Amino acid sequence: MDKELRIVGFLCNWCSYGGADTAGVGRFVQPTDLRIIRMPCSGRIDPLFVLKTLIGGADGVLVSGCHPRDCHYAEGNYYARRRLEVLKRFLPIIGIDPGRFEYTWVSASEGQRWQHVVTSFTNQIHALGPVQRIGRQSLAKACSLGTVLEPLA
Amino acid sequence: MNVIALSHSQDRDFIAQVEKESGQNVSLCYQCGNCTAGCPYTFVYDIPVHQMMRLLQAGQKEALLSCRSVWLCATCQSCTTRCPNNIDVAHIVDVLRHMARREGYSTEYGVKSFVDSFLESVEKNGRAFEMGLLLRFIGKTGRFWTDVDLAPKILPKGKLSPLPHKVKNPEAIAKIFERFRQECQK
Amino acid sequence: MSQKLRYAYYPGCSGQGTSKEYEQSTRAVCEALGMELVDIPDWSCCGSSPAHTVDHRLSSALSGRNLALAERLEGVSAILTPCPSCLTNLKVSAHKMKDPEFAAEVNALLDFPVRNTLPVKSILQAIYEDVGPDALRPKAVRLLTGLKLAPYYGCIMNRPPHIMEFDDHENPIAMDQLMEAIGAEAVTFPLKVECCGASFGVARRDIVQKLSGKLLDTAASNGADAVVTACPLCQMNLDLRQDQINVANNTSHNMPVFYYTQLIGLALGMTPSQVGLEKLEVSPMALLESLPARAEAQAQAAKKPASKGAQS
Amino acid sequence: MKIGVFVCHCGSNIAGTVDVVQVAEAAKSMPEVAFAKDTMYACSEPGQQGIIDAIKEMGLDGAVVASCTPRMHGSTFMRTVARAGLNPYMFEMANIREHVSWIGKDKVANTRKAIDLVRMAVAKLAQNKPLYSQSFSINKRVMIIGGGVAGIQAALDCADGGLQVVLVEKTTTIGGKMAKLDKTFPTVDCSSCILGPRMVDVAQHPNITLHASAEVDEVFGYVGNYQVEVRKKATYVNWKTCTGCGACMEKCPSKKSKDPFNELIGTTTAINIPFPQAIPKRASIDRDSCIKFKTGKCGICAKVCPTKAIDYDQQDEMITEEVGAIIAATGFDLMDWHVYGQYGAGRYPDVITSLQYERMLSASGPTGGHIKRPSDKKEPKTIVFIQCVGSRDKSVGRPYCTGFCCMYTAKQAILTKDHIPDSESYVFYMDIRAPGKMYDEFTRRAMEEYGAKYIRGRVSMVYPQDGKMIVRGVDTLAGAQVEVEADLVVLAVGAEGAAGSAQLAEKLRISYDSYGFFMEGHPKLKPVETNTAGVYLAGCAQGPKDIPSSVAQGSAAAAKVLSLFSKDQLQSDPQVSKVDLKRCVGCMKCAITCPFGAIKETEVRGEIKAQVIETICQGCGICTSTCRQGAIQLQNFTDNQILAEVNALLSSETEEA
Repeated sequence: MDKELRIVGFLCNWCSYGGADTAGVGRFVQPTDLRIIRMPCSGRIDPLFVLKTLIGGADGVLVSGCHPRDCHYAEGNYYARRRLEVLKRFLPIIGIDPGRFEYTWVSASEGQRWQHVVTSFTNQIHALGPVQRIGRQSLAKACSLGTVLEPLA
Repeated sequence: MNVIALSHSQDRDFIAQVEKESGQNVSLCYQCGNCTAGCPYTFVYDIPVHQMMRLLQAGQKEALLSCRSVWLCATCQSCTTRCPNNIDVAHIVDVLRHMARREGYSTEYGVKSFVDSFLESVEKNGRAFEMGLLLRFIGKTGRFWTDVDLAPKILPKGKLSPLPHKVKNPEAIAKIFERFRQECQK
Repeated sequence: MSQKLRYAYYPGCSGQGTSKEYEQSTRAVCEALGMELVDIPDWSCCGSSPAHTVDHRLSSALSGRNLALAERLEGVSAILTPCPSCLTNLKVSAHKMKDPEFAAEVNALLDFPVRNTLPVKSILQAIYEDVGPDALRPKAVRLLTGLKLAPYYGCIMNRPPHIMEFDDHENPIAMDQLMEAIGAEAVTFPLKVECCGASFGVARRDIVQKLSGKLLDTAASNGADAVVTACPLCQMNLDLRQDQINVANNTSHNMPVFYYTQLIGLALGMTPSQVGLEKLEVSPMALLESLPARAEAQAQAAKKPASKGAQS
Repeated sequence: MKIGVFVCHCGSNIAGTVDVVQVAEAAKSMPEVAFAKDTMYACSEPGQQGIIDAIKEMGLDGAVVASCTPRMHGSTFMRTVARAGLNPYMFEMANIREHVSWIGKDKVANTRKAIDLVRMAVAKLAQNKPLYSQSFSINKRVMIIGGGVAGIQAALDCADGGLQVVLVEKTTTIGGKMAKLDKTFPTVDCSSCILGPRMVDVAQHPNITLHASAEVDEVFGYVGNYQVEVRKKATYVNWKTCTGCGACMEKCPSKKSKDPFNELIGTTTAINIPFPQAIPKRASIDRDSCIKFKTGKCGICAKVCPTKAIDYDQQDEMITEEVGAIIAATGFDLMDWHVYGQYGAGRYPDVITSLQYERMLSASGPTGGHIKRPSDKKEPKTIVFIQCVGSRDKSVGRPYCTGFCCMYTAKQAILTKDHIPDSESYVFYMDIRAPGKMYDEFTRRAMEEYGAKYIRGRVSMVYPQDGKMIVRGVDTLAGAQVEVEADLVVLAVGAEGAAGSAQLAEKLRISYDSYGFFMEGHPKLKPVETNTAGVYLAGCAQGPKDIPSSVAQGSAAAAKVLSLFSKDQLQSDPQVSKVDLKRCVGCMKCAITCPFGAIKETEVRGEIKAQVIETICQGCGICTSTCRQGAIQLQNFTDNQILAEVNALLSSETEEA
């Protein structure tokens, strides 16, 4: 694989973070690009986190939570699904390739599935290549776009 | 029985080649024997199919390419259909037979001759010509008595044409064979 | 059925020779059922089993030429063939050519490339799925009541399931149901998908004698009068070689081996010669002539308990 | 802020593929980091002491440990930090083992990744606040779902320990799969003789409330305070008055009802008590085969019932049970073996499951303990046992070993010889899995003393011929195809999670795998816990296991509950949401989205504000991502902290470039 790219993962603690742990325990080899941020629940994920991460220069963002109906907090992933789906459709409007962002569901027992998710998402981002870096000032400006996402909440 | 000197005789390139050509992972086999259990041809095999898989895992190229079993498999798909590990066993045997051919083995000469006769007939006529194929086979093997008892049964029914049903353009098919041989030489 | 059934038709080499009666009855039955078969122009041999035992690229190229020719036909919904061996070759080629790398290797051997756009099916599958036993039943003018058949599908009509994608791979029932629709009875026949010895008849006759012999034994022990099959090679092994089998195994089978299309043809009102019954080695004529009497006996037997019930 | 960073070697687990010294070195130059060091085993006694010493000596305000997953040792290190005198929440972890060293061998890339993860953890920790738990009171009742041997054991242990127990059983009797067994391995003691008394204990225990014919409908609440809605399914018999006399069964004219207790071998009456030792011993009506329900005419059971207990108009009843903990012990079912067309897929009556065979062996079973093959009721002389049907078979989506089939098959072979001395048993197996006290000896006895013929190989096909079942298999040790002409074929069908287990897992908010088994808290160290506080597992619900292991887990789960309830109050997790009153506009969107009802409306100086009830808040943070004002923040997972992690990562990239 070519040079490592910047991929950020937002994972819920109960399912997908556990799934990534299970993959590790099983020694399921994965590409090294991904950096995981642990969240309590996919419902904690504000679409702005994803947006700011992409605008801030990440090449890809992966969100993963519990399978629908299997949320540790009963319904957090339904909120996540609604918000993230809208976000995905919104990305092309502001000129971001929607392929740079995916959300998926992986349970704590699905180590192999996690390996597959990471591998295919990493391949997808490598196929898209690195993003054009945006300067810090425009980053701040872009963040103000956040108000556009107001209705998502 | 000979000792298989595992430290010295495992041909890893051979395993890799079979895996590449067949698209199968031979490590998936755990030797349950279901392939042999269902194989209708076990009674004529010198190596039952699960042992072929085992020898393949051990990289025993010579034993496999020289055996009769690779020629006697009819690709009936019983092994593939019932393998608990989803291994396409019939495909692996197919690949072993391709390799045996390429390396000049013809342990079941009759079977090989039949196949050769068939394909020669197709190359010449574009279609299989049953009467011609039988005569070619007899020519290759010298088995003049092959199915003579069937002649009085089948000939009066007008099923065996004395002349081939050629395609309009047999060169088109001959060209496929020609290009194939060129590819093989590359 | 509002839509006209129109297919590309691949007859297969044996249809010109040892299985002429299969070819003849297939065409007649399809016409009677409103299935239009458009011959693939200048079709050539699919390679059959010999080609794939030599090389998969060669095999796929020989089949692929026919796929590509069929794709040029207009208004056809699928490629049909009566022969399971041709079917397997055509389907395996189409399946393997989904891999672009392999497709490129095969196309390099061909004059024009395969686009892989048409599904490949057996005639049996098309009759079963596109016409169906329920539509066949009212068309039968002569029910074959009293005929006990061992339905023999052969080893590759349904296997391997992920490629053939038709019926159950251990206990297929399509032919059973079609036979029942025309009044015949499909007996229990557990070796529906066992191998008959395939093309080893010439080079290793002993194999066919053993395997086909077992099929005939099992059919007989389950009470079958005859075997019904969908495969030219199976039919030839069981029928033409039945004497060889009897001699080798010290048996005395005299069991007709029909093509299912012949029986459907008869039921649709065709004459024995229209479906090529005279081309079968073991003559079925005595058996067929005995059917009306059997049907009568069956009807009598069925009446009895009913009349009993009326009395009590 | 002064942060200390401790990078763990974990022996060679991390250090083998991550340059931990370099990671510690890189940490030294990160903002706020006052101390960084590598350590051999951070979790070991000297490792923890090293952290405590560093905190004290350097006057650190917080610590980052870069080692394994926080799901493993997060709480360990929080206690360490607390022992050093810091607030335990002034701590973060960087997972450089499961997420780095174990999933790749490229040491350069791994080291770079580990440094990033440490940088992110440091950036987050820099904004952590000390948090303080609150106490809340708990309801010391426990619900056990599933009345098999594991659930029974858990119920009795909890009840004996003084807890109030609510036992919920789906069918009309407790006993589970074990009640169906004739004998048990490796002692060949009678299953109902050892289980029966325990079932009676359940019925008679003053601390146990049993709801049979009942299922969990919904679960609300959290550890210490669950509300469980239980649906008591209509039995059409008033169980308060029914005495279990059985008069109704004697007179019921519908005698061809399906008999699930007997695994559909034989039939029962439409109104029935599943078996003589059933607990509760109460009748119930199978609507599908009851003539009264089908035609409106009959009503014989109502006429003969001496206590007038029959109630054709009975409806399902909903009750709510309040409990502090839940044990899921829902057991297993056999996988649907009809996917095996080669074994007849159910077409052949003389191919049966091991559980059906067990019912035949049982003296209280439908054949009165006589082995009779279903097709013609004749006694079979040749019996073939096929192992691994739906186990270790990827082609049917069952790659795992069920684990107990080898043992019960050996038992059944032994019992077969006892029942029919002139019989012959053949066992087709792949490997004999008999680890356990006296287990392997037991399988050897089946062969050595009882003459069972063990044949190593799978069976490719079973088919009927001339009144026999032809079993075509292989003897891989002889290298030959083999055929057996059998009278009866018994399939050792593999186990999967009980029907409905996935739906229950979703209600309990616990994880489950694709086979319906519940996921334990940790595969080694938390075998009966789940990741949901207050929910525990026992028996085959967690994965296939034999009776001793199920009983052990039942006791283990009970011990966990007893220990949880040993305190009168629990400490809440203080990582809860907190409202910034200055920013809150009182829109109350947070309260609408909160799944736990943990946010209430309050008035502060005449203005409506949101207020979090800290002991109810579970810390999911859905409110935080809902609030547009950023007024409600999940503590230690604030917007600023998460963005700080992102920025720490992305800025490191810019600096490199």
